[in-house]
This record gives sequence, structure tokens and C-alpha cells, in this order.
Amino acid sequence: MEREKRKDGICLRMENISKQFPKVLANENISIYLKRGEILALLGENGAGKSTLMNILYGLYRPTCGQIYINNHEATLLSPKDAISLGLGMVHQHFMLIENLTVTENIVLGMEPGSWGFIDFKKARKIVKELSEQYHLFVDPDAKIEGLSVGQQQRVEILKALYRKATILILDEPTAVLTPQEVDGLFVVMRSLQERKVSIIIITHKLEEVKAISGRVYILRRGKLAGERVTKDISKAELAHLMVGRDVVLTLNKENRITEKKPGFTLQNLFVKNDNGVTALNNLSLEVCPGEIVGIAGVAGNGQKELEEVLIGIRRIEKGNILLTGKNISRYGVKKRIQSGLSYVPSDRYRYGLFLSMKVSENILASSLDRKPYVNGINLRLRVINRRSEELVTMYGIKTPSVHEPVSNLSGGNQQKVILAREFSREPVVLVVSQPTRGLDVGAIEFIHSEILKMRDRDTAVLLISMELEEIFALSDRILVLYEGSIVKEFDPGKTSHKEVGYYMTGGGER
Amino acid sequence: MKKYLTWSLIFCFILFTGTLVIAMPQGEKKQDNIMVSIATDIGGLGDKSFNDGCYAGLEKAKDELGMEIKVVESKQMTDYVPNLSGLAEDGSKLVFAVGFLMADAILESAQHYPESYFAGIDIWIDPASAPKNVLGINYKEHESGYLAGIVAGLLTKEYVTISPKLNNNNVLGMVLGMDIPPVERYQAGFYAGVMSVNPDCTVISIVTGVFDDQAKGKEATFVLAEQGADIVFQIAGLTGLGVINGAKEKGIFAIGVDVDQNYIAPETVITSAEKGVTESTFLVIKSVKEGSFKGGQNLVFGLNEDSTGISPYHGFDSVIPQKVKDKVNQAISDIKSGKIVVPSTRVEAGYNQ
Amino acid sequence: MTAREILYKYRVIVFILLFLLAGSGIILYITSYFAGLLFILLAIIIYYGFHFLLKDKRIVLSEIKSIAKKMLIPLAGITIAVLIGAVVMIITGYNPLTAYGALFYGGFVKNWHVSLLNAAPLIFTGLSVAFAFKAGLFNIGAEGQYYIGAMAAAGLGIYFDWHPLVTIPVIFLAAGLLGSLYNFFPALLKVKTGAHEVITTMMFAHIARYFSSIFIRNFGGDPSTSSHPYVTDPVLPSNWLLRFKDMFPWANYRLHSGIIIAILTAFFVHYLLSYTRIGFEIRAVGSNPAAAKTQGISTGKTVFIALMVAGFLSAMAGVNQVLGLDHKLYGNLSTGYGWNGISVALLASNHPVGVIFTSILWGALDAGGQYMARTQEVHNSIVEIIKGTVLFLVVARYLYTYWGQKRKKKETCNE
Amino acid sequence: MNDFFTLFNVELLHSTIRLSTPITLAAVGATICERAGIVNIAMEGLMLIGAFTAVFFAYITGNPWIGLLAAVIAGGIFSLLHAYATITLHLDHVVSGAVLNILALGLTNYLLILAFGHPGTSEPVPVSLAEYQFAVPFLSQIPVIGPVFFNQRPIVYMSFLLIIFFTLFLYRTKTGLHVRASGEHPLAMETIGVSVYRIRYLAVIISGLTSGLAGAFLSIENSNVFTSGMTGGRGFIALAANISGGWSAVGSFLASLFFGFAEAFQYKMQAARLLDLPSELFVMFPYIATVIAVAGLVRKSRPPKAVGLDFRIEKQAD
Repeated sequence: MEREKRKDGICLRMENISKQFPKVLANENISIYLKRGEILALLGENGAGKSTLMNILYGLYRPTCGQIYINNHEATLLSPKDAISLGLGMVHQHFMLIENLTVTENIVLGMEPGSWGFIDFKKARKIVKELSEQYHLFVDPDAKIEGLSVGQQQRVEILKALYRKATILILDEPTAVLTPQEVDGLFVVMRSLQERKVSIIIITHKLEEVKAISGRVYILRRGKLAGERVTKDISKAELAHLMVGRDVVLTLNKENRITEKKPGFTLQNLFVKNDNGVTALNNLSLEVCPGEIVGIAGVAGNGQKELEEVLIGIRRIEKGNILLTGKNISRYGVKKRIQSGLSYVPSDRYRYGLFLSMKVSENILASSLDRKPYVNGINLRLRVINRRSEELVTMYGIKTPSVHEPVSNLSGGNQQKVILAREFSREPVVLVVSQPTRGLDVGAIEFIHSEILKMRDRDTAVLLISMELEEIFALSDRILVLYEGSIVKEFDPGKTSHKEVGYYMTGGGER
Repeated sequence: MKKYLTWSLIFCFILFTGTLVIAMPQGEKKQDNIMVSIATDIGGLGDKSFNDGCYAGLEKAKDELGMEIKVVESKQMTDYVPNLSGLAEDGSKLVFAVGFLMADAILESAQHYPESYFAGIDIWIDPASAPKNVLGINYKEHESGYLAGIVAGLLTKEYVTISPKLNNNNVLGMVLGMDIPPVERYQAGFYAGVMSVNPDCTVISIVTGVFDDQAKGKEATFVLAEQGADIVFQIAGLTGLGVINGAKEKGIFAIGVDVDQNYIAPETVITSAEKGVTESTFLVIKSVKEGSFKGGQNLVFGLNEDSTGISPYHGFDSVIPQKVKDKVNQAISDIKSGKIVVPSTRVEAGYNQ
Repeated sequence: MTAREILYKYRVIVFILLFLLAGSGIILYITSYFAGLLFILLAIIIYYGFHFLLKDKRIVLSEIKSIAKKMLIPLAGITIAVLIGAVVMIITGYNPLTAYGALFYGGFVKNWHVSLLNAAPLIFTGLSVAFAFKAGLFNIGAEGQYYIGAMAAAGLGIYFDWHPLVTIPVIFLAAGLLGSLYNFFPALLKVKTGAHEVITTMMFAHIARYFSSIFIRNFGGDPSTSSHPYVTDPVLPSNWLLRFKDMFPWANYRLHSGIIIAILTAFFVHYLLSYTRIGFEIRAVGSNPAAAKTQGISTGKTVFIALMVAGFLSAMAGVNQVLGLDHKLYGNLSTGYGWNGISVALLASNHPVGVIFTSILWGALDAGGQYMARTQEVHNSIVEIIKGTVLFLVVARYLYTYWGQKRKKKETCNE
Repeated sequence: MNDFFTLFNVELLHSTIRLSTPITLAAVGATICERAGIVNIAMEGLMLIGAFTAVFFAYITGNPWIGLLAAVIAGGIFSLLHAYATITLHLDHVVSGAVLNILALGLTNYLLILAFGHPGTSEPVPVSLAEYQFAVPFLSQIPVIGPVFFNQRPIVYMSFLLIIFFTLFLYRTKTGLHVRASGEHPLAMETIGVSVYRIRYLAVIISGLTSGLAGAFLSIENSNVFTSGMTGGRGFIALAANISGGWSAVGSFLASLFFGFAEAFQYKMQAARLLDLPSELFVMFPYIATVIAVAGLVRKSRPPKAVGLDFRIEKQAD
């Protein structure tokens, strides 16, 4: 058996890997192997332990126990440095690029050409140029990262790995931020790398991608290996079953309610600048009616962040108006907007959503602790607060030992539910939801989707901002495509395809 | 975790009881010698001024009179009373309180410990209400300042030829620590001294605001030198060390304060305006030993008591013209006889600073 | 009837007894009778013994354990620091046992009143620092606000002649408001330009210190020593804080009611932080300012409130010293209350009630250090080293988990 | 008004340089430290340690250069505590710095008594570095600039060289690039195999070394004794200089010059007596200038993204 594997050109084996984090066992006794020149998929839900496993392989985390063999030699990976020297390269889901440095600097960082400790910038530039031509990954070597699109940034990441002479390339959710067109481009790159005998591990939770690109697939479920399959021998449904551990209803019961157009939530000719003072939202107008979900599709960095910030009221409007049931709220502060009936589920729940060190009860009622019945004068009425938060905890099925637990002790899904409970229970007129399911497992996703639909059924105007086209298609009554800060196209989800929307997401409509 | 917890608690408990057992039965030792002690103010020892001077007096008493001595440095205002009364409790026959900040504390302690004597340096007590075992010791710093002013005032104008370090600008400088009474007395006296021999002279003062930052003293001296001053009088405690060093660097003269500071820079410090803390401390200790201590009053040490004055010229003795020395001696006898009354404040001196 | 039932029947009497015991213990101890501490200890033991008999033993045990757990890190830090201090003393040729004996005896028994006098202003400045910390701000310049408070107290105290029940609260309030106003500028700069409060409050502290000299010059002076004042005129005796001696003849004559005000203030701050809307908003901003914004909490406003309340509290420390202890304002002293306030706040993990205890500990270390220096001739900067080490070891909480993790690492795989 | 303009002369520049040198040295250390992501407010304490060690070793050996070396090393060693606390133990940076300042003050006071037998101030060192003043040939002949910049003492020259060195270091060397990257995106550094811990330790130690040098300047170059607490808030002003200087070595230098200038100017104003104001108002002036500079300049530049933030690789997995 052992000999057989070697004959097949096994370049990597991980055996009996376990990883214990302070509160969770992220990997439990996982063994995998990789053949030279193969594209291997690692499939699993969010939180299944895929990234942890790859971070262990990359030397970023230390396994609690288990061994790693690279080219049949046991490897002690104390840091990414060791991993890199053994020919491993990794493109992380959140790019590891330093924004205010140039492409060249980012690529050569850590292995800079030059002598006496000085950097030879000329030589570095030349190397980068050659490398990008060699692999047909074109980027401007002198551009700063902050000015590049996500797709280009990904290219820089791949170049970074190739510059380090990677023979095993790990791609962590590489398609999450790409448009369908860019995904195709990525696959082309991957295949050409495969031809050059680079082995690739791709982490994903999307079944189509597994089918489209990989030769073999490992399925992880809740930190354990749930199976190993050759891709062409397995159907999507089987994969899904292995991944989730039960049958999944892949489509939601979405009954398309036809509503008469009442004024709900209207944005008129919005102009907004980003942190660097560059126009991020450019003459953006849209309308959401009560009882309707409008999905904003778009590639990350086209103004989504600014849009959600400007809606909740923490970013300044340069020009334009926001109307809520006909009332102009553009000059309102956050508090007044909340009181007018705006609710908001932020895309970055740690930054904008939660007070990690504070109690569940304080988080779940954070925006209501300035009014009756929760306060009396300046006193907090703790008994009322506790009772109400216990109600909400039960209502939204939040798993927590008590409402006095700090939110930081909850799992990601339960943390998101805390936010949902807070925002949804306010009975909002308008609900802005951004990336509501990022990083959550299927169970939590189903729950959250159904809650959003419930809100719609209660005649709330819902604006859904998401990078995941599946989510947009599954929930929206209308799809608007956001490109470079403007709405470029409107679609009916029933009458269009991912491909077509993707085409407009990348600016296809302008050409 | 539990194990560590138990152990640390047990340990703390042992420590607690242990210290209790050890600490409780502390009795006072009986001394054969008379004990004298000082409680410094928050400036502490090493201030090169009255705390150190007083301590030197104690050490002298130890050597010459065989006294037992003790010193406590106070850290905060709240420490003054417990330190003073604690020293009395420890069997000190005489307790010195150094610095005007302890004025209230010394009275309080004296009331509670009538068996001990208390002496306050730079403290003015009210003879009518103060207990009889407390003594206020004050100095006529302005007299020292006056004499130093005469020397400086003459050298900077009439005798510029005696040294290349002097110039024709007729400007003198002073560097002050904080603007507090003893400092002001020196300042006023110095100004009056200068004016008495050299009324046209420009006298510039700079306040550094600190008593312990040499860098600032030095900088102030440089500025004075640039303004044309050729002799700088420092009244700034440790900041003054920077003044003397600065004067040395700039090639001008300095006048030291409180004690003879010629040793710091023999080529630079022409003389020092002294305040005989050491001597007067010793005198008071002696009076206790001899049984002649008389409290409930203020002692003011000045020229008449040989406690103020200027120090020897050391290396400059041959350089300084006899006329200057004569003027100084004349002033000394005039002050002693009451012919000259040296002003002790800027207002009296007419120094419009 | 079992003993348990009898106890239960007479529980009211037991509690009254306990209350009396603890109350008289506190009064005795605060008015410098060491035996009072034994009363308090006895009361605590009886309380737990009573619970132990009446309730489920496990509950009582876990209660004790959870308290002990909270105390573990501070106690461990103090213990290690004491050991380090002992090593330093041995190296430099002192006997640590007698030195520590004197430290303890001086701080908690002999000069206990000094410990309390030291602690009172520390509680105020400690609360000030802790309060700002809760909003994520570092009020490093508490000393400056202290001066402002002291100046206000001296200025008003000299001229404000009325019934003390009116004047004293008014002085506290006025001084506090001036202290808040003084912190208004750092807050304004923080909100408008993002200038870090560590720098601005620090610089403002220097400015206040120098300003106090000018103030004193204009408010009195003692004509018998010099026409040039270095301390203000004394405040009117009617404006002095009540002294314990007036109520309990045996108390040390210097002890004044400032410590009571300080402790009450600490509890009030605790109430403010944990049980009010303002407190919630402050903690929310301290925990996550961006999220606080999205919940409609104005971070700018909270910064103002936090820094201004901090200024108020520090200014109270100044009032406490001027009206309670010195009865006049001395010029240009570096009191160190600002720095020590940071220490006690950090040591108490910014818990207002904890600040009371850490302040008393700090006060006792200072008082005991003086006593130690006097009786054992050990220089009292050793106390500063012990303080610094305690602080470092307690603040670096993660140290213990870090050591614990290293030990634990090997265990997981062996199963 | 003419009197006012006569205040601005070469002497003022000289004075400015002298007063700003310790601030410059500490500020440039702070720049490196903050660029790597660590806030260091312990510089006040580091300077004290450096100043004490310098005097102690210069006193016992009689050689100020040994004192200088010892000061730098001691600053580096003491800064390891800050590095250990903030990097390995993940303590809040400001808290750790504040604690170390308190510790350093107690430690130097105690050592002062042990070494010299009395508190307050040390014995003067036999030879101070001030005696090694030398003029650079030719360059010192340039009017105005020459005497100010090229007729100086050793540590002042060192501070000039260090400004150039650290500017080159930050923008031209590999380690400098790593330092900048560590303060922007530490995890990214870790993923390419560069230990952020190591870089940050290095940066903190560099700030310790320069602060130690600044301390040596105060005690054995500008003066010849150590005085308890002699740094007098310069560490905080250095922090302010670093921030108003926009986190760059040259900027820190310019801001330090400004603060030095404010102080020098204050003395000149006192001496010139153009304004009849209480002396304390003049003494306050540099502090007010600091506040204004920090408030006015801070918005112009962007701090390193990860400055002051704790970094651990193994964050809790999602």
C-alpha cells in the first residue's frame, strides 16, 4: 500500500491531525494525502475545520497532535517559514496583503532580493515582471494594493506563492469574492499551474466548484473527515449529504408575494466618499417597497461597505437623500434612524455588531437601552432587561448558558443570532442586511434565511447586500447590480442566470 | 487551578500571621546615647541644600558629641506627622523638621510629645501659641545674597579686566528653581547687593520651575550668557548643578548657593552665598546636650550668628581685588551693626521682575 | 429541634449581631483601632459559618471559591512581588522578615490612620482613571485635575462662609465641575482631531501644576514669613470636613470623613457604571466604539462624559486634601496622586469597588514603608519596587494562563 | 518689536538642538516601535534607566564611553520587559508602559541609594561626554548651519546619524520593510514566514536602545550627575513628537526640534522680559505648544493600521 502511494507520486501526507482550540476541537484525527500535480478539493461547511487544517499544514497553527509528511519526509512545521521552504504556498481567504505597499513589495516581502540587508528594488521589480509574464498573471508591479480590484489582489497572492517556488498551492475559498467570470479565469490559471506539476488544494463549500475543477475531494464535517471521493464518481446530492450529514433542501420555499408599490425605502442620487476621500457611491438610487427583498449583488469593494455605513448613519452623505416611508432621514443620526424604524445587520459582526466583552443581555438590547421600559430615568431596569433578553434568547434559539454570559463565549452562529434578535425584534420598517450568513454553518444559514423571509412577510422592506450570488438568488424579489458605486442593472431572479448577473457585476454592462 | 489556589491562600495566610507575630511585640530599644533625628521633606536627602545640610549637622554631632542619629525621608505630605511623632516615640530627644511644608506637622507633633524637642528649619512658629518644646529656625538668606551681589556687582563693571571671562555688558543673571520664599530672599538680597555698588547693572532672572532638572538649569544659563551676563547666581538646588556646568561651558562665572560649591567647578564658582544649616543644626543639638535648649521661639540665623555669608574665594583669592573684599567686609559690619537692612522680598528690594 | 432549626428560627437575631459586630468593627478600625479588624474578620467567619450550617454546603463553598478565584491573581501577584522584594532585601543586606513585619505593623496597625489618609485621595484618582478606562480612555493626567480641584477648594474655602452643610457640598460640586471643565479640552481635541488623550491630559497636568503657583500667589500667603506666599491662606474652619475625633474621641485627630466620602463615591461610580444607561453607554464604547455607533450611541458624547466625569472625580481628590487634611493649598508639589491613581485602578481591573481596596493597600504600603524606613532603616524605595512588581505581575494576567498552557500542551494527545 | 526679532539667532538654534536631542532620540525609537505596531509609553522609564546606568558606569570606570554603552544596553534590556508583556503576554500596550514607568522610577531610586549611598542625586561623573565636543572640519564653517549642526557633542551627532540610519532602515532595508509591514498587517507577515513576534521584539528593543541613549544624553552629556526622576516628562513629549511627526524618523526629528524650540524660546522670552507675565506662564508654554502640535498635526497622517492592537496567530477559529 505504502509503495503504491509512492509510485503515484504522493507529495504530501497529513496523518492523524488533531487541533484543540481553547474551546473547540477544530480537527479530530484527520488523515489526508495529496498527489503531485493533482487538484484536490477540501469540501465542508463553514466551521468544519478546513481552514484550520490548512493553516496547520501551512505552519501557522501547530497541531495538537499528528504528523505531516512532505515528499515522504516527516516535516516539523513550526512556522510558515518552514512550510514555504518545503514548497508550500497558501492563498488565504482574507488576503494577506499590506495595503499601503506596492505589488512588488508585497510579492517579495520576506524574501527580498538584495545584499547587506538592503533591498534591490530594481531587481525585485524585474523578477515580479518576469514571473507575471511567465504565468500569465498580469499586474502592475508598481501599483499599491489599495488601488487594485479583488481579482487582481488574488493574482498578487498567487504570484506571492509562486515567487516562493511553491509546488503545493493551497487556495482557501478563492472564489468567495470573485464574479463567475473571474472564477472561470481562476480555473484557467489553476489548470495551467497543474500542467506545470503544481499540486493544488482548494478549500470550498461550493459543490459546483468541486465538480468543476477538482480531481479528488475530501469532505470534512464538524472537524472530522466524512469521506474521500473521486470527483467524477460522485453526484452533487451525495456530496451535499456527506458535507452536511443530512439531506439538504437546496431551495427555499419562497412564495413570491406580489405587493402593490407603496413607498418604503428610497435612496435618491446618493454620493458618498470612502475613507480615502474617493467617491465610493456615485449617484446611487434605489427603492425598496414594504414586503419586498431587494438584493444588492456586486463584487466586494464596489461600495457595499460604504452603502451599509451610510444607511445606518455612520458615514457622511456628500449629496443625495435617503427617504423612509416618504420622510427624509438623510440628516438623521444613528439613534433617530433607529427610532424611525431602521434596522441593520452588519457584514462585519465583530466590528459593527457586537460588544464581545459584554453580556448577552446587554448586546441583545443594546439599541433599546435608552427608552422605556428598559430604563427609568437613568436607571437600567435590570429585571425587565433580563426577562426580555431571556425571551429573545428562547425565541431565536440562541445557545447560551445564561443571558449574563459574555458574547465572546458564544459560537459564531449564536453571535449572529444575537444580532438578528436585536435587530429583528425591533419590528423595523426597513431592514438592511449585509452578508448575514458569512462564515456560518448550514443550519444557521437556513435559520437566518427563514427569519429574513419572515420579516418580509411582515411587510418589512428588506435590503440584502451580499457577495454570495446563491444567497441573493435564493432570497431576493429583485436583484440590483452594484458596480463602482452605482446600480447598473436590475434583474428579476426568476428570469436571469448567475452568469448574466456576474457579467454586469464586473462592469460588462458598460462595454 | 484549584491546587494553586489553595496553596497560595495557605501561603498568604502563613505570611499574614507570621508578620503579625513578628511585628506585634516590637518594643523600643533603650539607648544610652541621646538620639537626634531628622525627618526630611519630600525633597529628600541629596538635595544639596537644607536637607543635606541638616543631615551634615547631625553627622557632625555624631562625631563630636557622640549622638545617635536617625533620618527618615518623607514621601508624601501625609507622612510628616507620623514621621515626626514616630521619631519622638522612638526616643529621639530632638527631632528636626526640614522645610516650610512641615510647619503644621511640627506643631501637631510637639503637642503630642512634650518630652521631645522639635526644631523646624525654615519654619516660622508663632511664639505666642506654639508649645514650649518647639523651635523655629530661620535664615537671613538675603544677607548672603547681598554679599554675593556686592561681589558680582563690582566684578561685572569695575573690575572686568581681572579675568577674560568677564565682559563689558554690565549684565548679571540669576537662575531660580521655584519661586518660593528662601529663593526669593536670596534673589532680593542679591539684587539689593548689586544695586548698592552698581546701580546701572541689568539683573536678569530666569525661573526654571524645577529643583531637579540640570538640563533646564544649563539652558537657562546659556540664555543668560547670551544676554551678556558674565556672572550667574544659581538659587535652584539640583537644577543649579546644571547652571554651574553651563557657566563652565560658556566660560563665565557662577555663584553657588547654600553651601560652598566651589568644589563642583573650581575655575567657575567664584564664591557661594552660604546658609549655615549645618552649623546651626549643630548648635541646636549642642544646646540640647548642654540642657540649654529653649523652645517656643524663633531663631533667626544671620551674619551675627555667623550662619550666613559668602564662602572663601578659593582659587580666586589672589584674583579678586582687595577693594572688593573691603567692600564686602564693610557691608558685613554694616549689616551686623544694623546700618544696612537688607531687603528680604523683591518688593522691598524694588526688583521689578 | 436540631441546631439547624434553632439557628434558622433566630436568624434575625444572628444577623443583627453580625451587623453590630461588623459595624462596630469597621468604626473601630477606621478610627485606628486595630482590634476592629478582628471584629470584621470574626463577622465574616460567622456569616459564612452560618450559611454553611443553614444552606447547602456546596453552594457556600462555591461562593467562597468564586470570591477566592477573583482574588487569586492579585494575591498571587502580591505574594510573588513580596518574595522578589525579600530577595532584593537579602541581597542588599537587610532582614526581610523584620522589614516586612515593620511594613505590615506600620501600615495596618500602628499608622493605620496614615494609610487611610493616603488612601482617600487615591480612591478618587483611582476611580477617575478607572472610569475613563471603562470607556477605553486613559486619563493619565489625573494629577492636573487634582490641582484644579484643590485650587477651587482653596479659593472657595477661604471666602465661602456659610453653614458647612451648604458650603462643603457646594465646594465639592464647584471644584468637580471645574475639574470636568478642565478635561473638556482634551475631550474636545480627542473628538475633533483625534489627538490622543495620553498626551493631551499629560500636558494639561503640567500646565495645571504651574498654574497652581500663580493661583497661590493670588490667594494668601503667610505675612510672618514672607510677603511672598507659597501656601494659600487656610480655609475657614467651618469648611473643614468633619473629623472622626469629633464623633469618636479615641480616633486619631487627623482622620477626617473624606475616606467615607471616597468610599461612598466608589459605590456611586459602581452604580453609575453597572446600573445606569450612561454607564452602559460608556462600557459599550469602551468595548467596541464602532459597534456602539451603529447602536445609536454617540461615541463623541461618551468620550466627553467619560473624561469629564473622570475630571470631576480627580478634582474631588483635591478637595478632599484641601478641606480634609491640609486645610490650605501648598505650592507646586508633585503629589504623585495621578500616577498612583493609575496603579490602583489597574490593580483593581478598573472595578470601582476594587479601587477602594487597592487604594488602601497602596496607602498602607506607603505608610508602612515609612514606618519600616524609620524603625528598620531599610530605605523605603524598596516599597516602590514592590509596588511596581505587584502591578506588573497583577496586570500581566495572561502570564498565569500562559504558564498554565505551556504545562497543559502535552496532555491532550496522550489519550 | 525689534527686540522680539533679535531673539531669533544662532544661540536659539543651538539651544533648540540641545533641548531637542533627548526628545529626538526617544521619538525616533518610538517611530520604529509604533511602525512595528507596539505603542511604547514606557520611554520615560527607559530614559531614566539609561540615565542612571550611564552615570553609574561612567562613575566607577571613569570613562563616559563605557557609561554610554552601558546606558544603551540597559535601555535595551529594560525594554525587553515591555516587549515580553505586550508581545508574549498580550498585555495592553499603554497599561504595560505606564506600569514600567512606575517600576523604573522606583528601581532607579533604590539603585541610586545602593550605588551612591544617598537618594536624590548621584556623585558627578569624573569625565562627561561634553568634553568630547568637536567641530567637523569645513562643514562647521558654513554660516548659521555650521556651528549649530557641526560643532556638537557625540550624542548629538549620533542622533543626526540615527535619523539618517533609521530613515534608510525603514525604507531601504529588508528588516525595515518587515517592520512597516508588521505594523500594518501582522498576520500577513506571519503567513510569509516572517516572525512578527521577532520583528516586534526587535522594534521594542530598538526603542529601548535609543531611549537609553537619550537618558545618557541627559545624565552624562548635558549634565554630569543623575537626579531622581530627571527625565521630567520628556518621554511623553517624545511620543507626541512621533505622532505629530507622522510616524517617520525625519518627521519625528522635525517635531522634536519644534518642541525643543518651544522650550528654548521660552527661556529667551523670560530673559528678554518683553512681556510682563508670571514666570510660570512661560514655563507652561512648551506644554501648550505640544498640545497644539499634536492636535493640529495628527490628522495629516495615518497611523500604522495595527498599532496598539494585540496580535496572536491562533485566534479562536470561527
